[in-house]
Amino acid sequence: MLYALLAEFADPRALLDAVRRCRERYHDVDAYAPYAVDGLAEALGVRKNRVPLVTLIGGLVGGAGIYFLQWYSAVVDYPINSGGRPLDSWPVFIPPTFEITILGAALAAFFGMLLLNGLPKLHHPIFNAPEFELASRNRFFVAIRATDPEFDAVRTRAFLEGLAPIKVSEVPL
Amino acid sequence: MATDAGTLVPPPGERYTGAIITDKIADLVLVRPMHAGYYVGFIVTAAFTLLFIVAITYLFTTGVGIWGVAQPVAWAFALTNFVWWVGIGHAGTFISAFLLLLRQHWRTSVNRFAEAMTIFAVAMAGLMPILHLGRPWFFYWLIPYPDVMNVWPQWRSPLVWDIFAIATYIIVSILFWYMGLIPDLASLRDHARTRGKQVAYGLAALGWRGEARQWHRFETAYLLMGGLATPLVISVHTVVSLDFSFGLVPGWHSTIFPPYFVDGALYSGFAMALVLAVPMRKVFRLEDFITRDHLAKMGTLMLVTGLIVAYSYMVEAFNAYYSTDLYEIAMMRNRYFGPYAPISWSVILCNVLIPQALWSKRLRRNPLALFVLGLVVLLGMWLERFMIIVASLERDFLPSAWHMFYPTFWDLATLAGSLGAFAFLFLMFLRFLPAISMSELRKDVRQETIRAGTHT
Amino acid sequence: MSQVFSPRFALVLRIATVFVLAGIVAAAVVYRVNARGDAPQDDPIEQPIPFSHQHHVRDDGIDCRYCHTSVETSAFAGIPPLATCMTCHAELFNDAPVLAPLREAYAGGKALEWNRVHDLPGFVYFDHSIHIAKGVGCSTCHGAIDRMPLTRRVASLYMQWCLDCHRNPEAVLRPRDQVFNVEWQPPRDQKQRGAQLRQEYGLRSTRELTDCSTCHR
Amino acid sequence: MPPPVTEASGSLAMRARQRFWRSLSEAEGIPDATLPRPIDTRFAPNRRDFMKLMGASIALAGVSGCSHGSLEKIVPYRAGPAEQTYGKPVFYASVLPRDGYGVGVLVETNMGRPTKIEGNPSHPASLGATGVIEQAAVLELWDPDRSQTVKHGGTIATWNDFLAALQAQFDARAGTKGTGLRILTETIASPSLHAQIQSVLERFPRAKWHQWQPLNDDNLHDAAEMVYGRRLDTVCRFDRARIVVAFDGDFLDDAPASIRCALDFATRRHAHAAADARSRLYAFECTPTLTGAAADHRLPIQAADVGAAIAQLARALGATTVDVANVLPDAWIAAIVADLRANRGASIVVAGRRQPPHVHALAHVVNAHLGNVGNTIVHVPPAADDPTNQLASLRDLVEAMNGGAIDALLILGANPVYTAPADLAFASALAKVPFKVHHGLYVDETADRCDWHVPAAHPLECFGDLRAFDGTLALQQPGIAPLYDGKSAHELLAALAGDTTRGNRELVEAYWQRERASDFAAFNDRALREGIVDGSTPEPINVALRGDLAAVLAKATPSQPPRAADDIEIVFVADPRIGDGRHANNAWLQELPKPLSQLAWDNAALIAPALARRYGMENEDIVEIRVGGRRIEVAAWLMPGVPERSITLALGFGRTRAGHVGNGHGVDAYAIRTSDAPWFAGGVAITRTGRKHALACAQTHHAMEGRDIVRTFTLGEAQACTPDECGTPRYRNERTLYETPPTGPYAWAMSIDLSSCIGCGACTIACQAENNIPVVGKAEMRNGREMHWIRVDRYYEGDIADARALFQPVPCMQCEHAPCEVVCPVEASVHDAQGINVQVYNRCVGTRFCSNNCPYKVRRFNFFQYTDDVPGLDSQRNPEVTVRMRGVMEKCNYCLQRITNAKIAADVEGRRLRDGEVVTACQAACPARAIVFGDLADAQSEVNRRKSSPLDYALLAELNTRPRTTYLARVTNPSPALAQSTQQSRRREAPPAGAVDTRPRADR
Repeated sequence: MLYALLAEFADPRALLDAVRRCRERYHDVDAYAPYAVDGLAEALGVRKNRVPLVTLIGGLVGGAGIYFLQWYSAVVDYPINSGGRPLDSWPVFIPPTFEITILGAALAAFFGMLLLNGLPKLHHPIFNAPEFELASRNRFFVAIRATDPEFDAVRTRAFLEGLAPIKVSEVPL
Repeated sequence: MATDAGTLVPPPGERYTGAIITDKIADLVLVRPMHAGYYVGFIVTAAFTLLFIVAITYLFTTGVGIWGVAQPVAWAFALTNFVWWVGIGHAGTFISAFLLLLRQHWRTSVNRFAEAMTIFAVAMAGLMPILHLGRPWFFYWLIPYPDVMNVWPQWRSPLVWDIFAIATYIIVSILFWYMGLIPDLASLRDHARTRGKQVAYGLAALGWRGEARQWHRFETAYLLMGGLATPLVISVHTVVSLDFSFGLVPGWHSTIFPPYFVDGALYSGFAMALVLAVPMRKVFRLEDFITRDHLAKMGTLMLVTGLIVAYSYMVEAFNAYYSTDLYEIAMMRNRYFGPYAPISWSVILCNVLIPQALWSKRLRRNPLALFVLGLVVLLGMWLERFMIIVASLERDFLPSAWHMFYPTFWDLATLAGSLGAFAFLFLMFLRFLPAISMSELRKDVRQETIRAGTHT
Repeated sequence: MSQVFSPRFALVLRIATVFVLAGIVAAAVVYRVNARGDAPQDDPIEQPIPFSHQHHVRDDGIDCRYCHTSVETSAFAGIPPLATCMTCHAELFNDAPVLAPLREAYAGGKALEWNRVHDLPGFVYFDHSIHIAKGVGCSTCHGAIDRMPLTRRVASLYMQWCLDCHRNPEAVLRPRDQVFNVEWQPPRDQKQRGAQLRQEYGLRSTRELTDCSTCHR
Repeated sequence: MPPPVTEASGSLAMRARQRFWRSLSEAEGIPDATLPRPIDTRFAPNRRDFMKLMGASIALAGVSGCSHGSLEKIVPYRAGPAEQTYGKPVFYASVLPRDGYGVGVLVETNMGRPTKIEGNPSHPASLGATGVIEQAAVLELWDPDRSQTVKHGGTIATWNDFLAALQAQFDARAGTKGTGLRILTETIASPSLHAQIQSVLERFPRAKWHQWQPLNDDNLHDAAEMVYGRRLDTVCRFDRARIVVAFDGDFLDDAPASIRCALDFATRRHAHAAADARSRLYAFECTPTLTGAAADHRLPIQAADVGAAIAQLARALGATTVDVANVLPDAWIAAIVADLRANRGASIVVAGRRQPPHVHALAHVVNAHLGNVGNTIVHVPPAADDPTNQLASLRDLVEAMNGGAIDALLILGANPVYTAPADLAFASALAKVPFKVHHGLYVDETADRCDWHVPAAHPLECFGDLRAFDGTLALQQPGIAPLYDGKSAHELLAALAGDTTRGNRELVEAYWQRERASDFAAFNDRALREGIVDGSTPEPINVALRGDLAAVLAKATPSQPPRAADDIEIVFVADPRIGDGRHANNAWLQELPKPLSQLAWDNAALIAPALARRYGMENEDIVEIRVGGRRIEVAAWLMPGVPERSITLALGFGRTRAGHVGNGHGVDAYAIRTSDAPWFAGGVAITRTGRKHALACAQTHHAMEGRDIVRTFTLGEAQACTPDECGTPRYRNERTLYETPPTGPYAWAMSIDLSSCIGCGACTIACQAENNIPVVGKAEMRNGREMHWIRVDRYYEGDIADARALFQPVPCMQCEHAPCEVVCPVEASVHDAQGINVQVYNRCVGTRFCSNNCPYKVRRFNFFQYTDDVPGLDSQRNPEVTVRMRGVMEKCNYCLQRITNAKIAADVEGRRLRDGEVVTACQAACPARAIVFGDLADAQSEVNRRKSSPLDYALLAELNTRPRTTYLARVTNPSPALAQSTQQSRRREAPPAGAVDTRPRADR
């Protein structure tokens, strides 16, 4: 049973061309690179990216939360006269609020990125691909998954061969 | 600073490719052709780490009285170390986050180890305020949680702000650092030859596949983290400076502290970065990656921050006299002519006079000189914190309370120990993690080759 | 390249992590809930003589103040001198083996050492007299002492337990004549009555009642 | 005032401030007091010091003592004691000895443990106040170093063994009528004890009774004999005196009556005292004392010149014709004579016990001449029984011992081996006595050399009776049964008289039953309740000057022998803390800084800066002092106000058998004190040894650096000034960003009157006793870690030659805008509704930020577990105050426990607290009534009255901390005639405003 067919390239430009070509016929296409190749996502037709939104929410929640906690504990829960200052000394609530805003945003950004990327995922079929370790070194890969309606082991392979890759290999499931 | 500066200098006859970079850096961790210097350093730092542990144990069993702190100087070494270590942390974040936003590509060679430096420095810093407590086992009372006493932290206290600032800082630094590591960990996983390493790095890599979408989200998140870390780093030392300017002790009660402290922090941070980089590139033969350009750039940054520090000193003195406040003036005289005058003048020497040598381009490109200057500035900055904290406390409002501070053996042991522990952690880092970001470097060399039009 | 981790391993790891995290959170919540003022009652504390408040209070109908003489005048309610016990036990059960320690101590032998049931830390200064004077009844803190064959603590004595009352005394204030009535139950309109009594007794403001200096010195 | 200290201002306070000179180092090149070389504060090396910290109390239930889990035991009484309620303190009226004379006290006992001493308002020597000695007595009671068993030849024995041995002695000498039996006691002012001595002497007619205590009244009694032909006591009524001239007379500190003297003196010194009632004090003294510090005019003169000085005055007044060289400036004489003549019958001329009889005689003559006798001076029969010349008495004894004429000697209380003049060589003489018995609180130097030692019962442990300085009688009753095998002097003497059956109580009561056969029960009950035997105050006696007085005087007055220009004299003084050394083992007294030198744990040779310069000496230099062929080595300490050719050395140190606390501190001055010159001797040679001895000094800087700290005004200035000039102007307190937080029904506040404060330190030690404040030991003091909640700062003013000391007690100011609170991260330092800045020990984590941010530096930190566990001492603790553990901050809280308990009592009764119902420990002890505490919310309260004075000012008001504790400026009353000259001398020292070089010399 196949997971996908994988074409290997030595050069990001070749990769980009290949991806564009694949996209013309297939939908379930993906690409793998040792670093973030500019324009690759666009070439794959990736539009929306939720990371910034998640980060914003994280920041707001953190900031609002800590400010409320400060106000509640100092004014409502246990009002105590400290140095004759007003109970609701909002200016002094700002530093923690700022810090926790940042913290919330950072946590959101980090874990948001992981979850949206489906990580951690220690086992993945793509790792079955021969020479895939090069994907984290210097090689670039295009994969057409078997789940694609247009997918056909023979024709798709021929199509990939047509893209002048270093080689095409099958990725077992 | 030219954006494309800091280009790699490949060995004659070959050209750096992603492959070479990956192998060269990954092998440092996977194959480990360890240099004798490394083992020497390992043993020495381990010894000092042990001293640190002993000092802390004795402190906890006996009390802060083992230090020289007393009335009126109730804060001394611990707080000095704290401010100093936090400061050192700042350079790392500055390089990795601030320069990232400014698209300073030369940062890619140095950001990884600079971030490690930040984390370990902030860890040391974070310890100090806990150590200096009279009852350290109750430190968590500074953290808000619904306890059975129904009592909360006192939000007006800068020490509470510290907890938040430092905690946030160390967490964000670790996340930022770890995020940058994930693709490299994947590389290590893929290049590891033994099962054990595969599993270890495999777990750490969280199953990174280098998928296009993953890279896409990764880059956004990384950039956002940079954007968050930059204001954070400013805020952290601002809060630290408020520990002092919030008080009314003459010599503390000053509005220039935040910018003054932040800049001083970067100053000492770049110094530490140089002190670490110079031997590291030698021992691990990374001269091609961390080039003299890189060193020169950090040297320049050090010079700039140093000049701002010098300016702050002048402003401080000017303000004291301009205020015509009796106590401020007395404090300033006491600082430069009182019992601690030698310290204050050494500060001027180390932080203002000697670093002027950096005006010379030749010196800026001379690793050894930079290393030495780095040490000088580190010393100077520590003394500066000591001067601000101790010399101000020693003589405040009522002469009847004036009393000198003298350090004890355990004061020094704690400082030396923290240095040892810091260095120890750093060596561990070099041994188990890639000291330079491979993925970013791959991208850089690629783009350079493109620019050079020599790609195939 | 080959898989580093088997699918099963990956799955197990995932589940394990979730469980650990959930466990930590659960533990914290459980702890906090148990730390509430009306925490589950402690077991009775071992005593040299199995003294029964139930018998003395409920069956014999002895007033609290008969033994705890200084409860109205002093911080310390007072532990009865052996002579007080002997007023009855010279005659009653004067050969009961359980009372041997009492007789021995009274005869001048080994002293009788009760174990403290309500043991506040040294930095907390509780004063019985003021609570009695302001209409806080015995059973409010000591519970249904008349139903305790062996004496036990019914309150956690946590600071927040004290604060619950100091923040809202209306909930427990009773008419002075009911203070020593261990059977007293708050009436349905306790809220208004409490407020009334608070006025009448001239209780300090909640602000003052929750000052640190009220209990700590 | 104060204008922000920044502006140069012509206001009074500014001028007042400018008078203060800069640090001694500036003025005269005296190094600031020890900038200590670091002492390694590691715990282990300090262990020995920590063993000394018995003054430090033990943690029964310290802050750590959250004893959940471990079971606490409650042990019921067998039958409850009648007079006490559980958990409530009981006060017993009793009397404590001070140089042998009685001071009435109230002993506070908690569950049977004496924990605190208060003064007895109805006792003439106390009037409710106490001195440091009385306050510290309770620590002495619990001192584990006290002798605990009878000892024979150093080994443990029993009382019966002793009685047997005694009997054996009698048998051996049956029929000798006590030939060779001698009894040595200290001053005895106790009828019952005296009666017992008499009965012993009746049983053994040939036995003899000797007296010796180093601080005795020989000179006074001899003078009385010289002038009036009989030995009698002279009582000075300072409350009636408008002019006081003291010739080396430290009546405020160095006399059995000093507490009462201070009280009386203060009535005419308060800042609010009416101008015409205000007294003026001239002091001529050979060593800096509290009296000198309180004086309006002080002139340092050598001890040897005091006689000439008073003679000069007497002559100028025409009171006598004794002719000796003049030593005082004519201007001074003129001014004093004018003042005295203008205040006939309302003045006092007083001399100190240091001065020889003829000086006192001249004082008597002058007082008589001025018609003071009967008004400000009252003569009463001697309070002491048989007030013989103790020095002579001791000399007889020693001669007899050396002559081998003595075969049995009983020493009651005295420690002659340590205190006897060196030339008498008491120890070697003692060795010749076959049977020697010592009776005392400690196994001291004398006990060491006696065959038998009998532990004495502490005054707080036994019955008895004592006469006060004025003869008023009071009964002594125990606060607790003897802790150890202690016996009262009564029991010992009874045994000697052959009565071994009756105990201390029976003996004393038996005596009074004889005396008051008619109404004993009523008498005893009343006397014990009141604390005095009313009607026992003796009638003043009218005595006439002897006819041949002039001749006697002429004979007695030595014609001033010519002295070499640079002849240096040494002056022996009683240590202001541990007296003649009997209190050397009392950690509270040892650690209490001496009022002027601010030294603790040591004595030092106090030398004038000028002299030091001449010999190139600095602080802590060990110098060798040789006088009359004897020598000692002692650390030097530079003191302004010491006459240039005089050295002051305190007695009582260098103990070898005092106990863990007292041993080895300081140097034994008795070693060079001889019977022919017991108080001062000329012909002293000093040389530097080149070695140093570390001294612990509580204050390392002496000058106010031109800062507005202690405000002083002359009477004239004070009358002229308005609040805005002298006090803290009101407008300064109105401005604020914040609405003032709601206050509760009470608003506590304190006012400290710097005019009446004499700087004695009673407040500090009373606070220590009340609040379980630990002792830290010498090493920690040098590190600047003393724990006193209220310290008495001492600054210097005026010309270095006669530097004037200014005292300022500094407790927590209880700021309304407390800087310490806003920086505490855990709400351990917060404000309560009654305006107290409370420190919640159990919440404190010890960041010490509060201390850094406290401009008054009144916060104290437990750097170690100072409250060390020393068995026995825990019993002294005040159960109403938390015992602090290591790592927490502590400080004054206006005796919160007293406020709270009083409030609860009032609330139970459903009433409001009355003014004066709550009295803080420092206020209660203060012999000068300088401290007043009360409720600002009560418009009628005394504290409000004081704060309405134009002289009321807040310390460092410009910081707008709004202290609840404020000060009344110090008002002096200089003689118009002399004021001018002194003003000049001060102006010379005025610093350029603001520009102050704060460098101590050591740092240059």
